[in-house]
Amino acid sequence: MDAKDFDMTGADVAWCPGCGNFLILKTLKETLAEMEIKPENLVLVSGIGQAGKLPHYLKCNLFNSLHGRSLPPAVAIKAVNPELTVIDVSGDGCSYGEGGNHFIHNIRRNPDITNIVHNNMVYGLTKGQASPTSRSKFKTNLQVEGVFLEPFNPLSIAIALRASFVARAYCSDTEQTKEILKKAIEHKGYALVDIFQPCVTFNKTNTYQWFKENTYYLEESHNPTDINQAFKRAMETDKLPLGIFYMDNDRKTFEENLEIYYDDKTPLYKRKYEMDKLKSLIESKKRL
Amino acid sequence: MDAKDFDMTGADVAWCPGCGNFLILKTLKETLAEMEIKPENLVLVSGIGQAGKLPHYLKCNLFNSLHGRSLPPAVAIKAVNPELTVIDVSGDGCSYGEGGNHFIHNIRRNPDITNIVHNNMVYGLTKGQASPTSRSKFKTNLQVEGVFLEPFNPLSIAIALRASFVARAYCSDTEQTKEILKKAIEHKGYALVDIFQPCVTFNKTNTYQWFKENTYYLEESHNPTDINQAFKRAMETDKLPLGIFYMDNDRKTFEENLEIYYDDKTPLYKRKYEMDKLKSLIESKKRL
Amino acid sequence: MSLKSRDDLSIVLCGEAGQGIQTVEGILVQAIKLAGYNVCSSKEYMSRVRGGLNSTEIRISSKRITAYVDRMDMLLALNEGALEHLKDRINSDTLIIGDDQQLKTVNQEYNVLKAPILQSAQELGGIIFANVIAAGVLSNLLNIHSDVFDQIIRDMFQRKGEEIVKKDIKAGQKGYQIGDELSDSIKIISKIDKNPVIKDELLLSGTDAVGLGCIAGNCKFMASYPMTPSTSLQIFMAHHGEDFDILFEQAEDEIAALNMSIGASYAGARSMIATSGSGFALMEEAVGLSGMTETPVVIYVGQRPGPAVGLPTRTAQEDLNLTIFSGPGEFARIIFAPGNFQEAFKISHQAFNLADKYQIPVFILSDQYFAESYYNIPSLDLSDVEIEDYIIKTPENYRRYNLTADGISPRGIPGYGEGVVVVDSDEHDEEGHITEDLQIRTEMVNKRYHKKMKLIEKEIIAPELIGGDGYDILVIGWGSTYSTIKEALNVLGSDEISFLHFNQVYPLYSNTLDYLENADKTIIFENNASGQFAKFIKMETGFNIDEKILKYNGMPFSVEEVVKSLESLRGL
Amino acid sequence: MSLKSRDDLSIVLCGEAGQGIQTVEGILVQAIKLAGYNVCSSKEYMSRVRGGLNSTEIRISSKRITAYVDRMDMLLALNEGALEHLKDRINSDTLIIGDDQQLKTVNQEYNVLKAPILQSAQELGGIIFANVIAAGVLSNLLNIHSDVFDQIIRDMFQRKGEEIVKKDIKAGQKGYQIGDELSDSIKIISKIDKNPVIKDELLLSGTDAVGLGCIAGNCKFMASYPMTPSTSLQIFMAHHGEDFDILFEQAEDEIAALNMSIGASYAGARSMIATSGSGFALMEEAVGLSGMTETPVVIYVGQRPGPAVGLPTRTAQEDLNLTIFSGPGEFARIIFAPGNFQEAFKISHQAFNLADKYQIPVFILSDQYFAESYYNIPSLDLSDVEIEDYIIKTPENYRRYNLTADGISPRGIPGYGEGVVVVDSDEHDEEGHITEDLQIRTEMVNKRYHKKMKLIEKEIIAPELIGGDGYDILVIGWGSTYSTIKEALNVLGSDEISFLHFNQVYPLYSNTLDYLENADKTIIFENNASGQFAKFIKMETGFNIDEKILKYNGMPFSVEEVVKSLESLRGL
Ligand SMILES: Cc1ncc(C[n+]2csc(CCOP(=O)(O)OP(=O)(O)O)c2C)c(N)n1
Ligand SMILES: Cc1ncc(C[n+]2csc(CCOP(=O)(O)OP(=O)(O)O)c2C)c(N)n1
Ligand code: SF4
Ligand code: SF4
Ligand SMILES: [Mg+2]
Ligand SMILES: [Mg+2]
Repeated sequence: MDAKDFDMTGADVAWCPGCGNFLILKTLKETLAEMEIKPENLVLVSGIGQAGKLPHYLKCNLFNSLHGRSLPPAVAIKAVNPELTVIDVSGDGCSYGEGGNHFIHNIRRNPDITNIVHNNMVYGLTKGQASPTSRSKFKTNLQVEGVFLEPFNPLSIAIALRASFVARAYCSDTEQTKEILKKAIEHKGYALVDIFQPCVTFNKTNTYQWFKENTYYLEESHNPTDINQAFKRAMETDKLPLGIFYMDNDRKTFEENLEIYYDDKTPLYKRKYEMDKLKSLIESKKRL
Repeated sequence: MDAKDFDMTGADVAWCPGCGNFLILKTLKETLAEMEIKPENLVLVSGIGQAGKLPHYLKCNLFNSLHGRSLPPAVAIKAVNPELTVIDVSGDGCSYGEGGNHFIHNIRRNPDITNIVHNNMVYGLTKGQASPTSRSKFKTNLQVEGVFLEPFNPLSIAIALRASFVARAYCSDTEQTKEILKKAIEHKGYALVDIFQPCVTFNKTNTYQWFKENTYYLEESHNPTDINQAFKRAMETDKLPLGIFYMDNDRKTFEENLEIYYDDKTPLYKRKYEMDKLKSLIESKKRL
Repeated sequence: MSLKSRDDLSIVLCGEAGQGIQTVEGILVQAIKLAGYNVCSSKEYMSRVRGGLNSTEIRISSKRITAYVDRMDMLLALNEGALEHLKDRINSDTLIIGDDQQLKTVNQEYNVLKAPILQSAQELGGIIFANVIAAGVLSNLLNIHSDVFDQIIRDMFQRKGEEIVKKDIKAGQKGYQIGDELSDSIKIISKIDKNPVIKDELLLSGTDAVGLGCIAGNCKFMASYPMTPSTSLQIFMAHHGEDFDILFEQAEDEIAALNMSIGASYAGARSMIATSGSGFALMEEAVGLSGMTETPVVIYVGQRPGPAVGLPTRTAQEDLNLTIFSGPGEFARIIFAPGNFQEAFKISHQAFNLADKYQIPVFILSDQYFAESYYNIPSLDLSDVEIEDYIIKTPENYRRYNLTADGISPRGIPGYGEGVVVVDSDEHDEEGHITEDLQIRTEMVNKRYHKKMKLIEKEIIAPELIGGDGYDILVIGWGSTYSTIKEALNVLGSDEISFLHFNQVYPLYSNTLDYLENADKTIIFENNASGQFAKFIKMETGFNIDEKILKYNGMPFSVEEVVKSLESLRGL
Repeated sequence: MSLKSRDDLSIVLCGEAGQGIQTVEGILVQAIKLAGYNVCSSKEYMSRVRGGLNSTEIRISSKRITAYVDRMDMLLALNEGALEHLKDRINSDTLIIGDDQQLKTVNQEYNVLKAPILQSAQELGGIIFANVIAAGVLSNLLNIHSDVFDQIIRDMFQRKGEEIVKKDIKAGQKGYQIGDELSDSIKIISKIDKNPVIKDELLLSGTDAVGLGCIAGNCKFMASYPMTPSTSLQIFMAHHGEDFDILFEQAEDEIAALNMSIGASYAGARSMIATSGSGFALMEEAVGLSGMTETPVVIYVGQRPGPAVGLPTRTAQEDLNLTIFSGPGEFARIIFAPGNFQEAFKISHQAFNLADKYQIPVFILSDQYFAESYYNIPSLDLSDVEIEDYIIKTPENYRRYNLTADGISPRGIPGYGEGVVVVDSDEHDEEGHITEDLQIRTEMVNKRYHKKMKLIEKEIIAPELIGGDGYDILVIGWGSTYSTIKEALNVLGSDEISFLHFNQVYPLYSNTLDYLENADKTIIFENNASGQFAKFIKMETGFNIDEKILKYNGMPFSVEEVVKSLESLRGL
């Protein structure tokens, strides 16, 4: 397959020229093509925001949900039809702010989906308010005195929740990002990929330059199965490490844990109950 | 002061005999009395659940909010009137389930409040469904095959969020619990106290006996300012440590960060704007 | 001493939470039905796990009656507070049974029969046996054969082990023995006719009726968050998940629940949620998502008194407005409010077909009273149960929101066919992609709202007219008041009065106005403070219902209340 | 070449997001006002940060007119798509100004004037200067003195540094120069009268008017979550936080926002939130909390087209139902929908007093069109601005929900007085503690709903009747349609037609029916698909409004549309 197989002819891309989202779109298309994932078998689920528009620019099945609510449908879609590749793509505000409760609880479920978060440390679509990942002192039209809340650290939280795959990428490093995305999609279980993405319009602090200067890759020697090490690295703030922080290949997925799939792998959406069973259930109701 | 000063005459306590909540109520009253906190200056904010009923059995100002929504009002009350002692008391389902998003984001705010969570690993009031902290294989009327979600670990998450005070107690150890509560209430900033509380009716697994056998106290030597250590200890699952895991006394509180209190400590609720200022603001609107 | 001789009896059990009144109820309703009598029960209880005061009413009768009455022919008091709790319903005809200890301070004029129930329980090894003893006493007084009784005990406690079964059988026998002693002094049930057919009838709760309907509708996915009185339906579905391939998942909150169910539906599984007022309020944004993306979903709302947490374990009909007007924006929907179990089954099954047919949210309004009542019914009609299949295999250039003449775009699902299925919560074009074309916007609103409503209006369930059509007075009701109003009309036995019951409340049946204008006087009964359905009828027809009888203390209407209101209306 | 001579002009700027049309608008509305003309502007734009097609309409006139018209006397096209985007509004009277490049493929019949705006910008150092050049061109054509213009540029760009100011002044001059060249070929503004008083009038947006009112109402706390078109009010309040002691906090989600604001109000700070449809839907549970705990809060809903995400940056009047019926349960509320800025100021200020007086949620319905329009008004009336204080110092045995005759329990706050203040989302007794006493339940519902509504109904803002009371045709409107309908009536200049505008939509003014019945024909204009207010009027009065003109494509009504509808109605 070729990245072009995912092209949407005629799509009117609404992003600003130079936005990091273009890089993520391109890298994602390439990743999917190289992994030979067919558009018809792929479902992208997104929320609302600039990042959430991504799936509109890529040929695939798409569930563009509400702001902050992409994970619940994503998890349900995968559970109903485990044969689909399900990827959740959304912004930092969407995924960690409005959607925070789904973020923490779906990590606990460990569905076999990939959760890509475009982390531009700002609310892009609504024109520049702080997002949960905005850094200290970041001034906006609503944070007039600058942000003073402790930035949300998606990696440390995911690790604290024993997420089965936790990674961070930087969109400009397209090759490394592609590698991380591949591993994430391949990973059996929930995979978080937080991708640093410069917003050239509303975030004049965390620019391409800034990300370049303030990030580096975890060493080869980093052992992603050591949760305490992973946490330590995720808590670094001086410079922000990139790469795969943590991985646990032994956890059962949500779908595997579902009784409906214990003996029968037929996707749920194909099933119908047997009338005889219903009849005997009703029959049994002669007693409580 | 005496614990009796908090007695509510005529309160019809709705808890089951033997419930761990009684111990928490008693310990909390004693703590407050020993700390000389006056009922009129104390606001308990609770959600809905068995734990959420606690403030009805203790004389104080009380905001009994919605299920899962106790933190937002608690934080706002403290911000509007920092002279009040504000304590949030609720159940594990309320605080970590329905209220999960407020839990994570209010830790980031670091308001000077105490967050007490009665952790009975079950939904008590609605008669026995799994809570986020329910442990693997726990069977209920809704988790027919037993729980398989990774239990929510409030401590590790709070630490991952750099909560400024993170502790766990066990209600039967009333003296230790009292000590922890005192430190939490004294602590300037957000303080989480997760209290193990047996539910004698709906949780036949995590009983008094079980908690006794499966908990122990962190050693004196534990350094609560070392975040990596704190995380490591919080992730222990074999036996569950009790005590103060983490503490950071240097973080500014939400109220301290608020511009309204930079120069003037008058609680917000006492303030009125000056008409002249309004007039000149209106005057300025001759231009955009 | 004897009970007023009549062909139906109302027996009330009262005690605290944790005393096992529900067990007594469970044993008795089964025993009564197996003995060949009609039975119905309903309960009121506090939102607490132990203590407080709860009561359950069980009616046994020759006729098929299924409503709540104020009248108590017999009161079994399991604790001291019982008499105080029910004092408004006790009169000199009420036979009060209970332990000496419990009835110590009883009113002189009361009609009391002492029975050592709690005392015997203590003797048998613990207070926990009181419930089975009490059941035994009543069972005996109702002339139910002890074999029947023992069998029920055996079935109920079987999974707790042989030891427990034995003890409970013994407790039952003790109850029968006490009953024997008492029956010397009272004679009951004489005029209540047995009908052997009843033995083989179904014994359901409102929850069971809905749950069976959902299964019949091929529900495959349910995400929900516990909330009384909808939790019982969640439990029902979770328990039948294995046999019927239903994925039940407890969501982290209500918002997740509905968004998950909508996602599951997008992927092709018929989906539902169950919740109650405050929980439903949290779902309203997602109701809009269902409307906008045209993704079918069934929403069960078990009503209880609000606002906010309100009275969690009480009954109300307060969420009609909330469902009719739920969700931002304007789109088609259907709202049912079944009044009896047969209807509940049928409606619940149809709800899934209609949701799929019109690609909309379909609501089922229930309430605590309806969900937690039991009664026997002859059977459930399976003849028209059919899983109507509206899902297509997508062609290569599939467009999810293809603008068709009737407003329905054939619905595909991902992974089934050659096409891709694009749905969007923003305004979108026919393909499903976000658009700001204002012409398309108008067409999409017309599709989602006007066109679909037009189709839906063609198949509204007509309200049921009970009584002749030569009425002077027309009584209007919806949802759970059905049985009560119906019985009240029976009591009154007047040709002048008929009853118009709505099983479907939205959209309003087109000929409703004809029914209303036919009457000299109209009267509506609603369990809310503002007369929500009356107002809705006025909104749709301009018709002003003359009398609104509104009850909003958390209790259902009783037959007597309805009778009284109607009598006074007739007297006007 | 000349523009049709008239006493008002409509100038439309069109280009892509990011081209600075808002800057042009900002400069021009100020320049026009300072020059002594009446000005008003409104805009429509896409939900994107760059690209797409947005347009702003600026009207300049002798009379005080404040509405949107379809007519475009002049169109400044800043990109190629502009003409296609606005093609329905272009006619032979429209003077189109733009660069050669942009107008390459223009229709032959169009009335085009080429001006090297973008080209000059490139020459001046970059496309970013195009907006100021364009403003200069128009300013010159409108005969605005360049001193006035320069001063505005200086003020606007000052905080960006002297370098930028200089460049922009230069760009402005370039614009003036181009304007000079153009003005040889066109003559405009001749018939528009100057009025020197206007120079000193206020220039507000709808958002400003509401925001100033909220400050005047002593708002002290606002928690909100960004959502168009309510974000602008959040920004307004956040920016004035320092001067007016207002704590603005961006909440993690809408649920937190309203729950925080209710908490703040409990503690004694007047509180509000601002949101839009989908965001408001998430708050409905908390609306019930305000109702149940009787905690005042002001809720601003900036309406936009739904359902779900819908059209984020467009206008609608779709959330009326959602607010009237929001929240589970039944309790009192007030809903305003101001139609002009003076009213908006007054209502917003009063909203806080009324919320406190009745201890209820008070809603202000606005919409994108209203919030983002600008016009000049003479002043704001501060004479009746008063912070009515309803908070008491609590006595020792204070009972928060003391049952009083009128239903209002004096409200205390924690830490002020000797008592404790207990509020509860469960049903509660007078002290505020959880209860299951069903008698108290009824009394509490009566208090929260019936009694309060009775008081509130006594002070409903009467609808404003515009035109005489001898009308045959009565036009009905609410909220943001005010100016448009009013101007349309002016255009028609007919004694037969009057206009009834509602600034308060709930509860409905008691004598509404009288107004309606006085007319031979009634017609309502609403920006929604179902006629929500018409339906609500019918619900309350039974009256059926004859004609509903509904527009729901995301654009406001234009004066012409209203005129046309009324003309055709008159012609019937
Ligand atoms: C319930 C709800 N609240 C608020 C909004 C408005 N809104 C849309 S996108 C957005 C924030 C987007 O930020 P982020 O998720 O970081 O995405 P980005 O645009 O930065 O990619 C907000 C607040 C909404 N659409 N729905
Ligand atoms: C919005 C909403 N959803 C659900 C409920 C029902 N509900 C009340 S308490 C509760 C769970 C209580 O569990 P927990 O918080 O652990 O408290 P516990 O009773 O165990 O102390 C639930 C689900 C509710 N009141 N409101
Ligand atoms: S606003 Fe920021 S995130 Fe959005 S498209 Fe522009 S650069 Fe990208
Ligand atoms: S149900 Fe459990 S938590 Fe609730 S009162 Fe009883 S023992 Fe305590
Ligand atoms: Mg972002
Ligand atoms: Mg619990």
